[in-house]
Amino acid sequence: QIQQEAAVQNARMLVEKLNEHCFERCVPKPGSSLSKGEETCFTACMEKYMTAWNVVSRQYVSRIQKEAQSGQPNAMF
Amino acid sequence: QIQQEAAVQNARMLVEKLNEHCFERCVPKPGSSLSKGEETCFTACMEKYMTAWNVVSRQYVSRIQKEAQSGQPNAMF
Amino acid sequence: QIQQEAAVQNARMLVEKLNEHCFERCVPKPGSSLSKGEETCFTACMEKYMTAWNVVSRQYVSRIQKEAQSGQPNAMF
Amino acid sequence: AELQQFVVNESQKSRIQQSIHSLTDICFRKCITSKISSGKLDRYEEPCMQNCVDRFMDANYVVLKELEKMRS
Amino acid sequence: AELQQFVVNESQKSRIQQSIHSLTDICFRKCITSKISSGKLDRYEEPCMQNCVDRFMDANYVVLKELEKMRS
Amino acid sequence: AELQQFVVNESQKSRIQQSIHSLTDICFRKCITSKISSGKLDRYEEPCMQNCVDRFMDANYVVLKELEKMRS
Repeated sequence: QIQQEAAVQNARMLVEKLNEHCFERCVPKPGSSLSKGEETCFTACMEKYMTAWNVVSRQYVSRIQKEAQSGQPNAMF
Repeated sequence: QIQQEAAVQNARMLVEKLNEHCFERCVPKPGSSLSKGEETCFTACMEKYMTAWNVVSRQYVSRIQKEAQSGQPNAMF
Repeated sequence: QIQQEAAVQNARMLVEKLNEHCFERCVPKPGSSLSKGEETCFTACMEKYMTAWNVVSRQYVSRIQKEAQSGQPNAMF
Repeated sequence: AELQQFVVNESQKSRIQQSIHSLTDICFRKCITSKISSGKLDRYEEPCMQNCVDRFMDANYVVLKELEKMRS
Repeated sequence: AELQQFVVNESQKSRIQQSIHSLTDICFRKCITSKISSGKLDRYEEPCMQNCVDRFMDANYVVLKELEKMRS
Repeated sequence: AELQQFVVNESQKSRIQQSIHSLTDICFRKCITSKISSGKLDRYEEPCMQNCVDRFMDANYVVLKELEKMRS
């Protein structure tokens, strides 16, 4: 149950960050409704952010594995 | 007691954010004392931020109530 | 043990913030390796950030001590 | 069960408070851009803050719809 | 009672640490604006960092005074 | 001991998750700077994201080396 809790927490964090970035980028001046252009931008931005998150995950995990194998001092961050 | 704790936490968060925004805006170059103009700006900014917080609270709560009634999927954020 | 935990937490926070600021400043466009110039900038920035942290600590602690003595209302932040 | 309900309610309330702080932060940055000379929100700033909350929720809704599409 | 005092002290210390991190973040951004070429704080940067802490505390004090006025 | 191991593993995993979120945040800001017109990462953005992660880790390593030097 703790693990499920952690997965939900993780997904929530991703959506939160994604919203912040994409709202910032795609809705510079919030009007009385979301324009078609803003929505298109938002959907693209969302996909881009999730892809970016995947790229970072892969790169980061493979890097810390490589470091663990070569016995380098563990990164604090 | 938990509820009181939460209220204090909430007020502290508001003051913290307000300070960050208004210091950023009103004191671009910190000198050897707070100038009259900086203080005036800060007081106005503080009032504006608290009003903005109230507007957001009202708008946000009425929106999630509307969504709850219409049975829309719950927002994660 | 709690105190040691707190000290580690504190050091980790410092390194995290320092990394964020200095990476932001010294590596504007990440290339296929860290250039000599980027590394020099990073080392200087790191030292600067830690010195700044020390200056802030001293100034902040002496200020809250002064306020405690003069019986001013306690700062929330 | 009552205690559990209490914990659920409190953590939901705390999540709502958190969202309000975060939205105020985001929308203040977006809507209050000119020199601060009065403590009131002016006739441009107030509707901007309201629209900002609503558009943020709309955008959030777009994300949820897309996530659902992906899952199915 | 001793344990309680310990918890209070520790959480106070942790709040102070938190403030120091946050102030360093804010003031570094405000005061260290030119190209970084040395690890020392230069003759403009050091007093700027000190003033930044003090002015932030002054501003915080303004907020507390105003909040008190409102309550009464 | 098993429970302890579980807690250690979980908190390590959570720290890794945290780092991934933080790196995505930092590198998205650095690498995705032009107008967003497609959901794919373009041929400049993808290597930029990868390099950004690696350079951040390199920089982190510089910090650790320096901290060690200071201690000794």
